[in-house]
Parts: sequence; structure tokens; C-alpha cells
Amino acid sequence: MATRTITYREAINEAIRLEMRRDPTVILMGEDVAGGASTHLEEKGEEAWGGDLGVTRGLVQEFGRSRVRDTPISESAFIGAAVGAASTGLRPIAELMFVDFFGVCMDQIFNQGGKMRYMFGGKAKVPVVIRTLYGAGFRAAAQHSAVLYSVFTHMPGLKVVTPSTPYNAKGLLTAAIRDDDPVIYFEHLVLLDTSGPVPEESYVVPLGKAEIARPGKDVTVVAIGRMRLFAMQAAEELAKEGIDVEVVDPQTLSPLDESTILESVKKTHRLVVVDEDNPRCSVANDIISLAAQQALAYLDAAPQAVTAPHTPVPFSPPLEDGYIPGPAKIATAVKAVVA
Amino acid sequence: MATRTITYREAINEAIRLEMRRDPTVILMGEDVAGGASTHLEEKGEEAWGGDLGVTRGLVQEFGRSRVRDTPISESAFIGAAVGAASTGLRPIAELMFVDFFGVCMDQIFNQGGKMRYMFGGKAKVPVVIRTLYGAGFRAAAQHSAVLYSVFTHMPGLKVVTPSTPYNAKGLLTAAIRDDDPVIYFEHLVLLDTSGPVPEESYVVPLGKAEIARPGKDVTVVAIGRMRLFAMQAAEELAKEGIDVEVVDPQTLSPLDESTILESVKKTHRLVVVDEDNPRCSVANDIISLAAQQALAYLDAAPQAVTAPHTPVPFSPPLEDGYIPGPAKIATAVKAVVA
Amino acid sequence: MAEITKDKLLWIYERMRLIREFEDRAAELFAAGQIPGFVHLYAGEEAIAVGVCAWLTDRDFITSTHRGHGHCIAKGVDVKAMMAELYGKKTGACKGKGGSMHIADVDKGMLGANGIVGAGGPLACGAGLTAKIKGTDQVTACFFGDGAAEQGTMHESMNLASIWKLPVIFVCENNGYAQTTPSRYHCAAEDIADRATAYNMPGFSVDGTDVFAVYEAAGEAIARARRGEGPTLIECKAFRYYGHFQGDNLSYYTEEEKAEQKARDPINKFIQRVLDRNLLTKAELAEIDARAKKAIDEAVKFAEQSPYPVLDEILTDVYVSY
Amino acid sequence: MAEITKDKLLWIYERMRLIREFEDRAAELFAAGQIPGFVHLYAGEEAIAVGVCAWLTDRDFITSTHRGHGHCIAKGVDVKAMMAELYGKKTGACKGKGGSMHIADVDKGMLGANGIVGAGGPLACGAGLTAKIKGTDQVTACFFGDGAAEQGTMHESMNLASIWKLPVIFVCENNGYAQTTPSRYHCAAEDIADRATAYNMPGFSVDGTDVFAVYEAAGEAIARARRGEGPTLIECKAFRYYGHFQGDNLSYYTEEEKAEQKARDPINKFIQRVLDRNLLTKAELAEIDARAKKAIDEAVKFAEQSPYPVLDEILTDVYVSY
Ligand SMILES: Cc1ncc(C[n+]2csc(CCOP(=O)(O)OP(=O)(O)O)c2C)c(N)n1
Ligand SMILES: Cc1ncc(C[n+]2csc(CCOP(=O)(O)OP(=O)(O)O)c2C)c(N)n1
Ligand SMILES: [Mg+2]
Ligand SMILES: [Mg+2]
Repeated sequence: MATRTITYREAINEAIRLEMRRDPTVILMGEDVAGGASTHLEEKGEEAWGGDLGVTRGLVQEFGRSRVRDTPISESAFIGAAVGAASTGLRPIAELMFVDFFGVCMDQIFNQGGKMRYMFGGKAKVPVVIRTLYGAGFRAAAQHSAVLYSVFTHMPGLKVVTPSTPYNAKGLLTAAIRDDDPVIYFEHLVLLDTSGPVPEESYVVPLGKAEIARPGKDVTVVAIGRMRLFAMQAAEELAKEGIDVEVVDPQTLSPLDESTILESVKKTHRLVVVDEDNPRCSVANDIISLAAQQALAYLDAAPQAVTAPHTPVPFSPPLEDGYIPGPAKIATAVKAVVA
Repeated sequence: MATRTITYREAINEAIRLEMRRDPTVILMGEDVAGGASTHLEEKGEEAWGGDLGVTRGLVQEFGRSRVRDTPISESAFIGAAVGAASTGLRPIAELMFVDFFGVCMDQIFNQGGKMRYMFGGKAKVPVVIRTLYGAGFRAAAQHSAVLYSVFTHMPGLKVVTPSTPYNAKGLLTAAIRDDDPVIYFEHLVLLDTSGPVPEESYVVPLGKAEIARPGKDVTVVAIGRMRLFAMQAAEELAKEGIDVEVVDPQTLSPLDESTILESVKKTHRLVVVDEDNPRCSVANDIISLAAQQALAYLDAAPQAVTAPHTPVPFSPPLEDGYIPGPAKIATAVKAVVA
Repeated sequence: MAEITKDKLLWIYERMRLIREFEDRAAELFAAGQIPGFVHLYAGEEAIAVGVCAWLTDRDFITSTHRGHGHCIAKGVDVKAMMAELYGKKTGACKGKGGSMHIADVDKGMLGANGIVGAGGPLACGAGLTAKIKGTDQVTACFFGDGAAEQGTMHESMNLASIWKLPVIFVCENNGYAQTTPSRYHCAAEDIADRATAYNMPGFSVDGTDVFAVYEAAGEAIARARRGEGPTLIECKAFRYYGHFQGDNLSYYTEEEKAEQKARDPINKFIQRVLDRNLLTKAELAEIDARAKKAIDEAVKFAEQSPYPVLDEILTDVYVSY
Repeated sequence: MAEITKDKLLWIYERMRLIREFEDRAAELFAAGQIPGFVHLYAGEEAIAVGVCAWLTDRDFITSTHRGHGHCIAKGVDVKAMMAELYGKKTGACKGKGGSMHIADVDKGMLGANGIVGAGGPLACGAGLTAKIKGTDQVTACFFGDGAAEQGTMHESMNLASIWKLPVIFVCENNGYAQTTPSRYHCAAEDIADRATAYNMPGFSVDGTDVFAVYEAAGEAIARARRGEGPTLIECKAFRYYGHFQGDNLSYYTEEEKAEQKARDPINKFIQRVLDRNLLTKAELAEIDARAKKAIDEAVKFAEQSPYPVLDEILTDVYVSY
């Protein structure tokens, strides 16, 4: 089968579609994932939205309203239901529309889904995927722009995935759906419209494996999600100045591919971590701490974290643009560590 | 006024009592904080429990049921009500019985209480204190033993306090109640029964200031909450072997007293961080990353984090004992960094 | 039906008209790319916010939703500061940091639009608790949607307000949809007002496009709250003209639905009533129309001409002190 | 009232007696320092779990609470594995990792005691969804307390189950208290069963100390669920003999309350009824008593003699693969 250029949004849709075809126990639920159950559109075999931002468009037509379920605005109930269904034989995909809403339903994710197997002495499994939008850049302000993957990474029992390209979006989601543990799958708002080559057929990008997005020898830049794109841009610019940047995309934050990161650091001797999240107790600090604990002797310069500030996301466009760690800030940090 | 020896539990109670006497806008609410509203005990001026573990005993007698409120098991509603009351003129203290329950009410804490001031352009203040029990060691199993202060530390807009002794428990709580920002005050389950000297009168231990619990020259051990006690024990043992440990207790995790920690590291050139929380995106990694970013040149050995493993808290007593980072693990880590 | 003074009638009309003007203009400006982000418009629901807030002073509180412009205007927030906020300008109600979903004006008792569905319930209980503990007669109105009625927070809040006899009124704006999901699909109850019995409080379902009906129900509920007798649930059945947010093509509305909406327009209904009964004159209404249009024109101009906040503002207002 | 076979009567008695034996013994062992942690005992509420589970097979599911021992036994979980779990032993139902608050046996359809009040509601909806999507006739019973009724999750779950017509029955165990807080203080509704109308489902309030009443109401609700007609809410009014958790001195109970509890003892009630109507003989009951005692004796011995898990077990069972 061929490889085409499609968007990150389409790649996600395709992964769900192919897995739903492959396995009848895969179901999808969330607010407006079809968009307007039981309306006049339904009679015509149409749907209103196909997800808040159209990611799940067309799935209800193919799989019907039993397997593609619009839900009330009851995140605890339906995400908990996904956990309960997972522990009794389905493989549900639940959509938490924005990760900012985790505060109304986190118990079902971290105390139930994330701990059930452990508390039951290994006698349960919870193959659930929670897809969620995150990230700044949409002028969506303080309650619709958070990152928060650090919080889920902190939680034992959960796996955390942060696709950055259409290719890994499809492959990681396929892997997540087939995985027997709870996986939180982070979809970046601003990446939805980015595009790239994606094979038509099903494939898996394995969980827990980082990707070297760009090999380089002078400095390791670990960049998560959308930050990978910014890091690549910065790397192109820096190349012109003779700085050869290696960009490492962890792809999965939990489990973290520590060895790929450490190997890169041991090769380049310099580390910058780019993380769109707030800085305290962040994945950025995790990775810097990892390098300090396990590769201190290799570090020729103090590593640097490039993150959002310790503030909520401001609405005003210039403020939001200033809030997001972008290519310029990355370049500055790289220059500081190679200086 | 005199200094007596009282427990951590009594110190907390005393801080609340003195602040409620001092300021009529301070109120207290939570499940069973009095214990059994409108029962026959009430007529007798008695109370059933005075909090799940007796921390708030006697307050309802002195201040009455208007200012000391038993609540339904509706954490979102009453913690959100505390936030709403704080933004309209009270200084509420709300009790989230165990921090493990944050998942049913986090939205009100992080999206409302923590962001209101920012979202409103500085035109609101939210002087609320959320007191919460945390920590392992009580055989309370996976859903009543979590630490989780890292999650709150991650959130902009919140302050996070982790008292470790009766003295700082009283002083930090007094400071928290008088503070104009939302403060999450972490009470360690196992520390409740520990005792120490506490002045009778009101005093403040300022937020954002670390304490050197034990000066030393060979290695800096940063230890949080109960871990301070274990670090002190380990330090005594290590002193016999000629290793002079400096124990630094951050006391407040957000804001973090970075300069005291960095100064200590610059003096000792070696760092161990002891944190009872799970390791990923932890305060331990924050502090190690801080040292790596800002004091790399001073580090003579790779810093070490001593934390709980990336697992829920097991119930079985020997497993739970093995789960908690204790003096022996701290000593091992210290020996490794001074080797 | 309660007597309404002429002044109050004029006030009601002016507020409804201001909301409609504001929203119609916001829709245009959004389409023209002037207003960034998500904008949820209140047009069609004016009678609810205005009918309730007609009983409130600046000392009373309201909590609001993602669809908050109407609540702001009804509660007296300055439309210039609001429009500047939608633009993200320094002169905005929140210095540009909040945007449409977070407009607030605590001095006016407006405790913020809210990006989290159902989040206003607990906050309203808190404002009610402040009044109760301080012994004032302030009332808090909590606006929430039919979709929000399925959020656990609203259940908890109504129960808490009832047990504690808080001076809070719960105003459910049932516009028939949560985004594109019809309320009959997300809500098991026939009428949301029926839930009041579950909380042992009075519950009413009224026509939310009839400002007189809302005014009357709210008046009783607010008086009850001021007397210390606790909360009331009022369900107001209405509709929204625009999409869930701007950009929504409304494909889920049927033609009949759209026609019905036009027929129920709250502003037209008001006009017909006051003219039929000779309560106000056409000239009086026209004067208000002109004033409202002018106010919004000025607000847009103000917003356009205002500067953006400086970059340092990213870091301020997170804490009082840190 | 539904006909009950003699076998079923014997089963019911045996389960109730086993629960009582288990709990009385757990109380002693806790007091003696043998059982660590928090233990919440079910004695006094036996009729509820048993009356409901009498209709369920191993293929059906239940979700439970912090007060879960009774649900486990009624659903057929092995008492040896349960007691060993309370001790934290390797042979426990959860290999000692869960303890009293997390006993589970997924093979028996017991989806876990739960340390989080109200958390079982969503999980029950999920189990119901599995049955619905797979097209089986499995039913899920969701047990929850009167205190849990105020948690947002229960509101959301009942609404969801109703809209989706899930085969779930909601069984509220109203023992009059959430810890020390009386239910009249934390719950605004007169009867929790009244809330059923808010979710457009049938609701019944029954005497939860009368196993026949519970059995009958549950039978109807479960049959309805199996027919695909959706959920039902059953409130069972009962009491708990022991404190909220062990260590609670019960100072909040009045003397009258304690006397009333004795008079309503569900096991005595059952005995009186079956003897009065000559449904079972004293000898049959005595035989069961002896068997139950022996089973618990053996369970304690088993627990005591079992080893603790090895330390490596801390790190296992977090994930299927990582
Ligand atoms: C907790 C939460 N869940 C989901 C959303 C996304 N969302 C925003 S508005 C909305 C629909 C709200 O419906 P309703 O309460 O009826 O208000 P309406 O938009 O009709 O005024 C949804 C699902 C959110 N903002 N918060
Ligand atoms: C979300 C949450 N809040 C609070 C608690 C603490 N807690 C445990 S049991 C309990 C009382 C529960 O009352 P009820 O639901 O009536 O059950 P009962 O104990 O009476 O059987 C409370 C408050 C908890 N475990 N979870
Ligand atoms: Mg609506
Ligand atoms: Mg109870």
C-alpha cells in the first residue's frame, strides 16, 4: 500500500478506524465524538462535527452509534466507564476533550485505571486509551491550553504518549490501542493541521522508544510534541552557524527511553530539553536529572531546560506567543550550552 | 509565653485556633472536621471525632458550627466553595481528607483557585488554605497513602508547604492562613504523633524559606517532610563514620528556596535528594535539575535521588516498609556520592 | 405577575439590546479575524441573564460559563473593557490575559466566565457562604447550561447549597444543546427543574425567551434567598442563535428549529409585549437601540485602538507574592 | 412476594452468617493488632449484599466500596483469600498488595472494594457497557453508601446509565452515616431513592435489614436490566454495628439508636421469619452456623500461616508490560 501525505488529524482518525475494523472490542466515546446523537442528521447518515475539532469525523457512519458514543459532559462517568469496560473485556478509547479538564475526572484515571492491576495483585488488566488535546497556540486561554503530561507521567500505572508527526501519531495510537495498559495519548492542538507522509496500512510505532529526529554531534536537544518541530527549525538555523544539533524526540514519556537519551548525551556532551509544559516537576527536569544522575561525567556544560514559565497560559496573542518556547529560545539555549 | 513539647497534630490545631481567634473571616470546613453535625453530642457541646484523625478536635466547641463546618462527601463542591469564599472575602481553610482524593476535585483547585487571579488580570485574590493528609506508613494501601505534592508544585498559582516538625507545622500554617494566595498544606499521616518544642504564642515560619536542619560540610541531603527525620537519622549514623551531612529541609516546595539549596551544594559539592513521592516528574528531579543547571561546576559527584519506586503503595506491611525511602537507603546514597 | 417600574423596563430593554448588539458585532469581528480564540455567543438567551440580574445590585454575585458575555453585560460590566478583553488588549477587563472565556469584574460581583463546564456551581456556593457567614443579604446567581447539569459539580453544589441554606439561585440555561448533543440525549430527566426535589429545594421551569417569566421566577427565588431560606433551581428553556462557538456551521439545527427560534426571539417578544400594553413607546425603544449601537461602536473602536499588554505581563498576576 | 426455593434460603442464610462471622472475627483480630491499616466492617448490612447477589452469577459484576467484605462474600469470593488479604499475605486475593480496601476477584465478577467514595459508579457503567456491547445478559450491581450519594460521580453515573440504558442496578446502602456525619445532614433529599426521577429510572426505598425486601426489589431491578430496559435505583435503609472503621468508639450513636439496631438485626430477622413460617429448621440453621464458624476459623489459620510476599513484589503488577 502507498504512503500519502495526510494531516496529523487524519492520521489519528485512520489509526482509530483501522483498529476498530480489526478488533470489534475497540469502541470510542467522548463528548461530540460523533456530534449530535439522534438528530436529523443521523437519519441521513451524517454527523454534525465528528469531534470538537473534527478528529473522529466519519467514524460513526462506519461503526454506528453503539461503538461510537457521544457522551454527556460527565467526564468522571464516561472515562471511568471506559476503565470499567476495559477491565471487563473491551478496549475503549475515551476522549477527554481538553487535558485541562483532567481535574474533573482524574480519580478514575489515576486511582482506578492506573492502580487497578496493582491493587488486585496483577489479576486485572485495563487496556484503555485516553486521547486528549493539549497545548498552547490556539488563543484558547488559561483553561484550554495546558500541557500537563508531566502529571500523568508522574502516575505509576499509566503510560504517556506525545506524538509529534502524522507518522508517529498513527503508529503510536495503533500501539496504544493494542497495548494492555492504560495509555494517555496527547494530541497537540496546533499539530492537528500539520501534515506528513503516512503509510496507508496499519503499523506500530512501539511505545517507549525515542526517535532521533535529526542526528548531530554537538548538542543533544530533547524535544517533546510540538517542540520537536521548533527544535528542528532551530537546528536548521544553527547548522548555518556550524552547530550540529541532534534532536531526540522521546515520543513516549512513560516509559521513557532513557538509554537513547543517555547515549545521545554521552555522544554530544551537551543537553538542552525543550518542553512546552510549566517548569516545576516537569519532564524537562526529569530528563536533566536523568543526565545528571547517570551521565554527569559526560556533561561538558550545564544542561538547560527551555520550558513555558511558571504561569497559566495568557490569552492575549502577543503574550501567548511569548509564553510558548519557540525556535529562538531554543537556539539561545543551545548557543549557551555549546559556548 | 512558654515553649512546650506538643505533637505535630496539636501544633496544627493550635495554629488554626489562634488564627480563628485573631481573624473572624477564617473558617474551617471538611468531612467530619467536627464530626457529626446535629447529633446528640452537639447538645452536650461535644463532638464525635474532630477530624478523621482528630486534628481539628475542639475547634467546633470554641468557634461554633457556622465557622467549623462538616461537609458532605462532595470535595469539588466544598473545596470550590472555599475558593469562591476566598475570592469574595473569607479566608477559608478546607480539608481534603487525604491528598489521594485530589482526583475528584482538582479542577476547583488548579483551574479555579490557582488561575483566577491570573485570568482576571490581577483583579482577584484567593486566600484559601487546603490542608491534606499524605504519605505512606499507615498500612492504608494504594488509595490512602499517596504523596502527590509534585502535582501541586507543578501548578502555577498554587503554593505548596510540607511541614516536617511540630514547630514548622504551626509556623507554616500560620503563614499559609495569612497568605493571600492559595496554599496547599501537606500533613504527613505518620508525623501526626511526633512531638517537639513549640512556643505557645502565634508565630510565622515564612513561606519559601528552607531550613538547614543540620549543618554539615561533606554532602547536602535535601529531605522533604517525613524524609527530614530519616535524613537526620542517617546523618547521625554517617557522622559515626566520619561523613558530615548537611540536611536541608525545603519546608515550602512552591516557591522553592533555590538559593539556600544551591548555596549548600556549592559548599558541599555533593547532593542527595530524599523525596517520598514517586520518582517521575518529582520534586527530587526538580532539585537535581536545579543543581545541574545552576551549579554543575560545583558537583564533584553525580547527584542521587532517593525516592519511592514508580509503583502505587502496596498494602502488605513488609512491602510498604520496603517501598518507603528510609534511613538505610539514604545512607547508601550518601556513601555513593561521597565515595 | 410582579409590577415592573418603567425604569426597570427601560433597563431590561437596554441590557438585552446591548447584549444582542455586542454579540452580533463579536460574530462579525470574529469572522473578520479580529477576535482570536474561542467565542461562544449568547444571542437568543438575553432574557435569562437580564431577567435575573434585574434583581441584583453590584454587591450581589454571579458565576458564569463559557458563554459569559450576556451575564457580564446584565451584571453591569463595561462593554468597552469587555470588547478590549476579547481583543486581548491591555485595557481589557482582565488586562487581556483572560479573553472571552474568562471575562470577570469582581467589583461588579461578576466572578468570571468559566472555561470549565459546571465549575461555577462550587464557586457560587462559596460566594453564598461568604454572605451567610458575614451576615449580609447578598445573593449569588449561578448560571449553568443544560450540558453542565450532567457535571458532578452541579449535583454536589445544589446539594451543598440546600443543606447549608445558602443564598444561591441556580439558573439552568437550557438551550437544548451541549455543543451539538441535544439535551434529550445527554440528560435523563424530562425537565432539569425536576431535579430540585432531589435537593429538597423549589424548582421551576420557565420560558427562557420570555424576560417577564424569568424576571418573575427569579424575583421569588432571590427574595427567598435573601430571607435566608436557601436555594432555588430555575430552568429557563431557550435557544442560541449562533453556533456553539463561532465557526460552528449549525448543521444540526433543522429548518423547523431555526424558524421556531426566530418566532421565540426574546427581544421581539419583549417589544411586542411592551407596545401591546403601552408600557413603552416605539420612540423610547428606538432611543435605546441607538444608544446600544453607539456603545458597541465605541467599544469596538476602544478595543481596536488600545495597545496590547507588554511582554512582562506574562509573568505578573500569578500570585499576590511569590 | 417472589417464591424463594429452599436452596436459595439456605444460601442466603449461609452467606449472611459467613459475613457476620468474618466481620466479628476481623474486629477481634484488628483489636489484637493482627490486621493492619483501615478496616471498615459490614456487620448489620448483610441483608443488602446477600439479597442482591442472590440473583447474580459469577458472570455478573459488582462494584463495591471501602466497606467491601460483605459484597465479596455475597459474590462468592473465597474467605481464605480474603482473610489472607487483610493480613497482607502472599496468598491473599490480591497477593497482599490491596488489603481490606481493595479486595477484588475479577473472575468472580467482583471488581474491587474501593478506597474512593463514589468511584464504583463509573466502573459499574463500564461493566454494563461491556455487557451491552457484547450483547450478553450480564448485570452489574453498584453498591454505594449514603455518603457516596453526594459525590458527583454517582450523579454522573446514574444519568449515564439511564441514557445508555445500561444493565446496571444502583444499590444505595443508607446506613444513616458518612463516617460520623448523619445522612440527614449531608443529603438534602428526604429519601435517596427520590433521586431516581432526576434520572428517569425507577427508584425504591426498602428496609435494608430485611433480606426478603431487598431480594424482591433487586429481583425486579435485575430482571429489568437483563431485559435491556436500563437501570434502577434501590435505596436500602440499614445500619452498621461497628464504627466507621475499627477504632471508632461510636460516641455519636445514641443509646436508642443502639437498641434499635439490635432490634433490626438482619440475621435475627431472617431466622425469625424462616422459623415462624417453617421454611427452615433450627437444625438446618445450626448446621450452617457451625460451617460458617469453621470456614472463618480455617480462613484465619490460613492467613496466619501464609507467608508475606517477597520484596520484589513491590515492583511487579504495575503494568502488563513496561
Ligand atoms: C469539564 C468540561 N468538559 C467539556 C468542556 C467542553 N465544552 C465547552 S462548552 C460545552 C457544552 C456546554 O453545554 P451547556 O452546558 O449546555 O452550555 P451551552 O454551550 O449550551 O450554553 C462543552 C462540552 C468543558 N469546557 N469543560
Ligand atoms: C472521595 C473520598 N472522599 C472521602 C473519603 C473518606 N471516607 C471514606 S468512607 C467515608 C464515608 C462514606 O460514607 P458512606 O458512603 O455512607 O459509606 P459507609 O461508610 O456509611 O458505608 C469517607 C468520608 C474517601 N474515601 N473518598
Ligand atoms: Mg446548552
Ligand atoms: Mg453511610
